[in-house]
Amino acid sequence: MILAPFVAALFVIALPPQIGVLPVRAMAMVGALVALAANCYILAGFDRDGAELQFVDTQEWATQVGLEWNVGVDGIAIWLVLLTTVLFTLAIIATILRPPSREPQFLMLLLMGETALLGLFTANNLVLFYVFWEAMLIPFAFMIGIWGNEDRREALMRFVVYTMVGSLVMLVAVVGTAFVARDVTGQFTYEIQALRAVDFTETQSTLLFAGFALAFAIKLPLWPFHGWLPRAYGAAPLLVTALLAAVMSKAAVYGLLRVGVPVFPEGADNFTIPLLTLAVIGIVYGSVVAWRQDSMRMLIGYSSLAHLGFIVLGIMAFDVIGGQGAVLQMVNHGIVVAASFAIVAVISRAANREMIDSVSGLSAVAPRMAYVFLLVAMAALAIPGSNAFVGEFFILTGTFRWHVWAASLATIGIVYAAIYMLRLYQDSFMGPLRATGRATDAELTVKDAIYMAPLVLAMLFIAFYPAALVGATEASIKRAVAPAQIAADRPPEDIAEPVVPNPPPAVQPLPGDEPDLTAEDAGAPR
Amino acid sequence: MNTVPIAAYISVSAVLFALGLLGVLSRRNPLLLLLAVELMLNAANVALVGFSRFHETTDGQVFALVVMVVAASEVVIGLGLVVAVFRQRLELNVDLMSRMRG
Amino acid sequence: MADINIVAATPVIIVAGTSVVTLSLGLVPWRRVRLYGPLLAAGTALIAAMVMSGVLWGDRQLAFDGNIRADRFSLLLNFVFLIAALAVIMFSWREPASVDRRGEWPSLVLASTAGMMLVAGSGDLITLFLGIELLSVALYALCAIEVWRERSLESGLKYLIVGAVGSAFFLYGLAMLFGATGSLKFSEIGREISQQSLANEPFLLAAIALIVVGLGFKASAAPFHMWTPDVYEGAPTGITAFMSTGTKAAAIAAFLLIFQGILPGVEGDWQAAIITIAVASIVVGNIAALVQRNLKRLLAYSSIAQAGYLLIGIATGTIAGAEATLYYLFAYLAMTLAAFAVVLIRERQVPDGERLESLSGYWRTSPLLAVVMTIAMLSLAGFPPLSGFVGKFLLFGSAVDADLAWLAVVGAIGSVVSVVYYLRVVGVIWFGQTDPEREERRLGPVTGATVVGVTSALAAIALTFATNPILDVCRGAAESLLAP
Amino acid sequence: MNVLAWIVLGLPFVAFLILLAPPKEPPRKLTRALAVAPIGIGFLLSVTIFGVYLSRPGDERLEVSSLWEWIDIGGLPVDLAIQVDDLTVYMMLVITGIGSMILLFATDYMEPDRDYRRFFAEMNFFVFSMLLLVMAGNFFFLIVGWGLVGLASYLLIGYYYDRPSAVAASKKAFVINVIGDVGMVLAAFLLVRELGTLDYGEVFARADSELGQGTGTSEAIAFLLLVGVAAKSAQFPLHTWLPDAMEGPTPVSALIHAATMVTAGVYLIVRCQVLYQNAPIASDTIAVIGAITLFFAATIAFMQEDIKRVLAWSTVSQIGYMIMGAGLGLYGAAMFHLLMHAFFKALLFLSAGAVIHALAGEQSLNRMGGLRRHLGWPTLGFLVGAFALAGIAPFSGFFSKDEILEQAIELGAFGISLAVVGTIGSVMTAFYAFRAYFRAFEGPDREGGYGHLHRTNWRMVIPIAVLTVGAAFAGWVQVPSGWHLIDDWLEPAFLAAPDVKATVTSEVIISLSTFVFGLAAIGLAWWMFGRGSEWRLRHANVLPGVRRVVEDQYMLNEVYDEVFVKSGKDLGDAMARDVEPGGVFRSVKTTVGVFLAAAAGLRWMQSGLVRSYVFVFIVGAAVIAAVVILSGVI
Repeated sequence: MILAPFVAALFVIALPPQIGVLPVRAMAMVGALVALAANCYILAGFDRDGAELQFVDTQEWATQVGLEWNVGVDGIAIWLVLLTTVLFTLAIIATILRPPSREPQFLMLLLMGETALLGLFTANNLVLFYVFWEAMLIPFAFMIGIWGNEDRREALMRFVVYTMVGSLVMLVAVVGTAFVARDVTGQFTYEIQALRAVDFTETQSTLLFAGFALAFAIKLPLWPFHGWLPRAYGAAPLLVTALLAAVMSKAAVYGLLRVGVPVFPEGADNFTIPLLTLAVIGIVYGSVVAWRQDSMRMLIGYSSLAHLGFIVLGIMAFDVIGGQGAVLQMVNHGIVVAASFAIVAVISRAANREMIDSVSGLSAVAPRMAYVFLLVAMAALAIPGSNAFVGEFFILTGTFRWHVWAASLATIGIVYAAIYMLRLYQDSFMGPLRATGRATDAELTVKDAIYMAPLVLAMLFIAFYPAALVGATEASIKRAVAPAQIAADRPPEDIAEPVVPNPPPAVQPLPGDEPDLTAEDAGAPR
Repeated sequence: MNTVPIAAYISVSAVLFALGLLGVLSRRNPLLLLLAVELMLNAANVALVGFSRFHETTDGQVFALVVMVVAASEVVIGLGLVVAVFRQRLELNVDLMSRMRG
Repeated sequence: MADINIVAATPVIIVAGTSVVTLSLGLVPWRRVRLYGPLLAAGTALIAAMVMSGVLWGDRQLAFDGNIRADRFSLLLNFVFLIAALAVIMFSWREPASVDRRGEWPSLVLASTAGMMLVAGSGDLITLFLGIELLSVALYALCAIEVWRERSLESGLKYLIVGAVGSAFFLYGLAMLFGATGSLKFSEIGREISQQSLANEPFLLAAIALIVVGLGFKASAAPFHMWTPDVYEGAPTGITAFMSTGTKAAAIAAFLLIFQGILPGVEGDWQAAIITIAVASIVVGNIAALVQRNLKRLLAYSSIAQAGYLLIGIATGTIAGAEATLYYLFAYLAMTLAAFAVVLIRERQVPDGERLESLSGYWRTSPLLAVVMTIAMLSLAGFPPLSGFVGKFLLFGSAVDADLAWLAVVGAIGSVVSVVYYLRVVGVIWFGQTDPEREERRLGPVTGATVVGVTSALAAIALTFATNPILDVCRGAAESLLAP
Repeated sequence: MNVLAWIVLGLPFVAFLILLAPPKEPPRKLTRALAVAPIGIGFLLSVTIFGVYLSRPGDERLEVSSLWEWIDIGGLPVDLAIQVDDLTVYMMLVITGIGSMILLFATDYMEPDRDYRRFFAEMNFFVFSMLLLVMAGNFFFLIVGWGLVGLASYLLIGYYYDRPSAVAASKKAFVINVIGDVGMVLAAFLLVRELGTLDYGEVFARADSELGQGTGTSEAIAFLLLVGVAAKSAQFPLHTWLPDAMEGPTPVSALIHAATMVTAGVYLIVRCQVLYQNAPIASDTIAVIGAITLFFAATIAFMQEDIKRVLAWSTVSQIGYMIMGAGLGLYGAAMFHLLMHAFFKALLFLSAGAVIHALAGEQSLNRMGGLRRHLGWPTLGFLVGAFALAGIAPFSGFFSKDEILEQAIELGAFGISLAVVGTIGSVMTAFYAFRAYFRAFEGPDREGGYGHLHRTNWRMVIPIAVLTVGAAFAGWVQVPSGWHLIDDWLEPAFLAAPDVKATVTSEVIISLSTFVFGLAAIGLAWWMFGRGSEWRLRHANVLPGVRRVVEDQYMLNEVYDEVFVKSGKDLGDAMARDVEPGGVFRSVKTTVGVFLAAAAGLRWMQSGLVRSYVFVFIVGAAVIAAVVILSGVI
C-alpha cells in the first residue's frame, strides 16, 4: 500500500516526455487510487476495538542496525493514513485540473511525498520512522524550491535547516533509545511496540523524550520553533502549503502520540508543563498573529500554528478523552486546512497576490463560493456543531480534567479564531464589491468542486457522526496514554486500562550477554 | 662491549628531525625544502638503526635501507616537479605558489 | 621459515606488474596500441585483481613470511581500492592528461593502487611504509601530471612537500614503535604489547602521536588537512576522485590496522588523540565548506568532514566501530565517485565546470546527471534512506555504544551543518536559472564517467537495501583484524 | 411523542437544505411555501405534543430519545438525543408559534429583495438551531444549538452583506457570542471533570450530592454558564451587540433578537435551575445583572432616534426583567414573561417593520409622524404592543412583569430593592414606549408628507392581527391570586424552584404603582411628544453632557474598542511585525552568522602558502602529542 505511490512515481519519472502528459496523469492517479483502495480494504477489515497493530508486515532489512521493514496500523495510525491518501489523491486531482509547469515532475514529487508520509504513519520501527521522517522532507523541499515564488531560496534554506536540526536531535534520540533500552533489558531493538515495555529510569526517559519532543516541536511547529513556517508557507505553491499544514504537521503530533508519550511516559510527564505552556502560548500567539496578517495564506498558516497547539494539548493531557479528541482533531484539521487553502486558491484568482484587502464583497458574484467558504470558515473557527468543534471540545475536556489553566487559557484561542476567520471571510466576501482581478473568477467552478466536494462532505460527515472515527481510537489511545498516566501519579480509578496491556519488560538477555539486571536497574544512567 | 646508549641515538635523530622541520619552515626554494625533508627521513633512519642495535636485531637496519630507497624516489619526483616548474618559467619560490587558496 | 605462498599476494602482484606493462605499452610504436592498450590493460588488471581477491576470500593467508597478508580485511579493502582505480581508468577515457601521457597515467594509477593494497595487506611495518610511500609518490606525480597547467603543478608540489613531511612523521612514528617493541611484525608487536604492559611507555606514546599525525595527514584529517583543498582543486579531477576515495580508504585502513589491529590493548593511550582529530575534522571540514563556491574545494572540505566521521568509528576501538567504518567506506566510495563523475563531465562541457554556478539549472540540460548528483549530495548529507545515512547511523550508533555519545552528537551536529552546503548544490542544480549565454561545448563522449556516475549513484542506494549482507562481510573483516 | 418532536426539529432543517440546494433562485411561491410550512406544521405538531402531555400526569411528561450514539469518547458517551418535557414543549410552542407568524410576515416584507430564498433558508436554519437548543438532551447539544443560533444570528444580521455597518454588526455579535460559547464550554468541561457526564438527567440528579450547595465548583459552573447567558441574552456587560444587530432585516429582529434567541439565556437558567439553586452567589449576581441591565437599557432607550433601536433597547431591558426573575428563583414568572414578551415584542417589531416597509426602509423617528392616519393595522399593533410593553392592565405585559416584581418583594430586602429598580424601570418603559408611539404615529405628518406608501397586504396583516390578540389577552392565562396555568404546566420541570407566592398586599402595591405611574409616564410622553416636534426641539439641548453619554450607551462601546479591540490589534501588530521577524528569527540569524564567521576565519587560514600549512601541521602535531601524553598520564 505504501509503495503504490512510490512505484507510480518511478513510472512517472520513467515515462519519456514525448508521449505527452496523459499517461503521466493516469499513472499518478492510479498510484494514488491504489493506495486509497488498499486503505479502504484495511479500513474494512480493521478491528475497531483492537489496540494492537494490525495488518503488520515485517521484512528483514538491516538487522544489525536494527532497521527492518515493520509496518502496521492501529486505531490512531489508520485515520492519518486515510487522511494522507485522501488528501494526496485530491492534491493530484487538483494538480491535474490546474496543471503547474513541469507537471510530471510535480506529480512525481507528490507521490513520493505520499509514500514518505504513509511510511511514517505506519512505521513500527524507530529507524524506519526516522527514515521516512527525513524522506518526507525531500519532495516537499523540491516542490518549494522549484515551484515556489521568488522568496523560495530563503524559505527553502530555513525550512531545511530547521527541520534538519530537529531530525538530528531525533536521530540522536533514536540511537540513544535503543542503546539505553539494551542496557535496561538486554534486548537491542528499535521496534516501537517493544520499546514501550522498556522500563527507563526517569532521567533516561526525560532526556530521550526531550530529544524527540524537540524534533516534533520543530516540525509541528510549536512556538517558538516556528521560525521556518512563515517563509516556507509563504513561498511554497499553495497546494504544497496546504499539504504542509494539513499532512506534514500531523507527522509531528503523530510522533508525539506514537513514540513520545508511550515510550517515555516518565519523560513525557516531566515535560507536561513546559509543553502545555508552549502549546498555549502557540495558540494565543498564532491566533493573534494570524489576525494581523495581510495575506490570506499567511492567515491560514498562522491559524494552523494555533490549531496544532490544541492537538498538542490533547496529547499532553494524558487523558483518554483528550487523546481521542486529538486524533479526531488531527483529521479535522487536515481536512479543514486543506479546504481553507483550496478556497484561498480560488479567491486568489480574483485577488492580488492573495492579499486580503484586495478583494471584498465577492458574495455578490460568487454566491456558491460564499456558502462553501462560510462552511469552511465556521469549521475553522470551530463553531459548535462543526467537525472541528467536536475535536476541540473533547481535547479541552480532557485537558481541563487535569490542567484547568491550560484549557482555560486555550479558550482565548477559540475567541481569536472567530475574530481572524471572520476577518478573512468578511473582508473578502462581504462589503461592497471590489476585486483586483475579475471578480467572477472567484466563483466555484466544476473543477474546483471536484476536489473541494470530498473535503466538505468529510467535514459534514464527521460533524454528524464522529463516532465513526473516534470509536476506533479508544483502545489504541488507552494503550498509549496509560503509562504516562501512571507516571503522572493519577488516581488509580482515572488510569485507563488498556485492552491489550503493554507487554512486560522483556528480560531475555542475549546469549553471552547476561547483564546483572538488578544492578543495571538500580544503576544510574550511563 | 662498550655501547653507545640508546638515548644518544634518539637525541641525535630528534635533533636532526627538528632541524629538518625548521628547514621546511624557513626555506622558500623547493630544492632546499626537499633537502630538509630528506633530513627528517634520515633522522628516522638514525633512530631505526639505533633501535636496531638496541634490540639486537637487523630488522631496523633493513628498514633503514628501504627508507633510503624510498627517500630517493621521493626526491626524484620532487626534482622532476621542480624541473617542470622551471620549464613553465615560474619562479622557484614556494611562497609564490599560492594561486589556490581559501 | 621462508614461506613465500605467492598466491596470497597475487592481487598486489597483478596490479604492480601491470603497472610496468602499461608503462611499456605506452611506448610501443603502434598508434592503436598506444591509444587503447594501456587503459585496456589497466582495466583488465584491475578486474583480474578483483577476481583474485574474491577467490582468496576466506581465512587469513600469509605471503612472504607474513609480510603480506590476505585476509577478509585486506581483501575487502582491495575492492575499495580497485573500484576506485577502475573508476579513474574509466574517467580517464579521453581525459587530456591521459591522452597526452598514455602510458604513464594508468601506470601511475596502478602503482598507487598497488601501494594502497600493500597498506591494507601489510604484515609488518616495512610493507606498510612501502605501501604508503608507493601510493603517495605515484600520486605526487599524478597531481602534477598536467604540467602545462600551473595549478596542477602547484598542487603536485604542495602535496609533495607537505606529504613528505607527513611521511617523515609517520616513519618516525614507526621507528618509535619499533623502538618500543623491538619488532617490525604486526603479530609480534601485538604480542609484545599485550605481554609486557607497555602502556604509557614514552616510546609508545611518541609512536602513537607521530603515527596519528602521519596517518591523519593521509586521511586529510584536521588539523593536517591544509593541503587538501588546494591539491584537490589543482589536480586533474579524476585524480582528485581517486585521492579522496582511495587514499582516504588506505589511510583509514592503516588506522584500523595499527590501532585496532595491533594496539587494542593500549586503547587509553590513543583514543583521545583520534577523537581530537575526528572532532577537529568534523568541525573544520563542515564549517569551511559552508562558504565554498568551487565544487572541487567544496568536495575537499566535505571529504575532510567525512574523514572525521570515519575516524569516529576508529575512535570507538570496538568491532562495531570498525564494522561501521568499513561500511561507510563503501558508501563514501559510491557517493564520492558519483559526485566527482558529475564534476568531471561538467568540466569537460563548460570552461569553468568546477564552479558551483556552472551547475545552475543543470537538470534541464541533463536530468540524469542531475539526479546522480542529487543522490550523491543527499547521501553525503546523510539523508535516509540512502547509504550515507545508514553508514552515519552505524558510526554514531557505535559511538553511543562505546560510551562516546557526545562524539555522536558532535558528528550529528556536523552533519546538520553539512546539509546547508550539500543542499546548496542540489538547490543550484534544480532551482537555479540556466544561463543562456553559457558556452556549452562537448569534449568528446563522456560515457565512461557517466557510467561511473550512474553506477555509483545506484550503488549508493543499493547499499542501503543490501545492508544486511554487506554488514556481515564488514563484520567478518573487522573481526579478522583482531585475529592472531 | 418522540417521533413528532424529531419531525418538528427536522422539518426546518430539511427546508433549509431544500431551499439552498437549487443552483438558481426557485420560484417565489415555492420559496414561500417551503419557508412557512415547516414551521407552521411544527407548531401544529407541538400543539399535539402539548395536548398529549396535558393528558398525562406530571411525572410522565418527560421523554428522552436518541437518534444515534453520536460519539463515545473515553467513557463519555454523547448521544444525538433530545429531551422533551414541559419546558421544552413550552419553548417549542413559542418558537414555532411566533416563528410561523413572523415568517409569514417576512414573505411579504422581503418581497423586494433579490436574495429571497437565502433569507428563508437562513431563517429556517435559525429555527432549527433554536429548536435544537431547547430540545437538546444533554449539554453538548445544548452548546451546539447555542453556537448554531449564534451562527444563524450572524448570518441574518449580516444579511445585507454589502452594507459595511451590517457586516461590522454581525461580526461584533458573533464574537461576543463566541465569548459566551467559551463560557459554556468551560462549564461543560467542569461538569465532565466533576461528574463525568453531560446528560441533563444525570447532571441534575447528581448535582445536589456531588457538587454540593454553595461550593466553589457549583458557583464556578453557574458563573461560567452566566457568561453564556449574558452574551446570548444581551445582558450587561455583554449587551453591546444587540442594538447593532438591528442592521438585520426587521423580521430577523423580531424573531431572533426579540422573541426567541435572546431569551435562550432565560431558558438556560430555568433549565439548569438545579445548578443555580446550588450556587446562591451566582444566582444573586444574575439577579443584580438583570436589574442593572433593565435599568440602564431603559435609560438608553430614551434617547434613540431609530425606531428599531428603541425596540432593541427595550428588548435588552425586558430580558433584564426575566433574568432578574430567574436569578431570584422565580422561574415560573420568568418563563411567563418570556412568553408575553415574545408576543408583544414580536408585535412591536412587526408593526415597526410594516411601517419601515411602507416607508421603503426609513427607520428614523425623525422622519415619521402622524402615521396613524395612513397605516391602520400597524398603528393598532404598535399601540397594543406599547401598552403591553408598558405593563398597563389588562394587556399581557402587566401580568407577567408584575408577577416578577410581586414575587421579588417576598424575598426580603434584596428582593425588595430589586423590585424597586424593576418598578422604576417599568415606569421608564412606559415612557419610552409611548415616546416612540407618539413620535411615529401621532402628531402631524412629517415634513414633505409621505407620497406613495407601500401597502400592507394580507401576509403582513394576519401576523400582526394574531399577535395583537395575543399581546392584548394572553396575559389572562395567569392571573394573580386567580389561576396560574403556566406555573401548573411547568411544575414538573421545576426540579428546584423555591415556592414563592406573592401575597395580596404586594400584588396591590406593585399593580397599583406600575399602573398609576405607568399611566402618568404615558401622559408625560404625550405632553412631550404627542403634539408634534416643537417641545422636543426646544429642549434638545438640556443637559447636553448627560444626553451624550446616554446616547453613546454610556461609552461602553468605546471602552471595549479601546481596551480590547485596539489593544488586541496593537498586540497583534507588534507580534506580527516586531516579534516575528525579530525575536524568533534573530537567534537563527546569529547562529548562522557565527558559522559564517568561523568559515571566513578558516578561509583566511587557508592562505595557499605551503609553509603556513606545514606550520599548522606542526602545531597540530604538538596538540596531538599533548593529548597523547595527557591521556597517557591520566
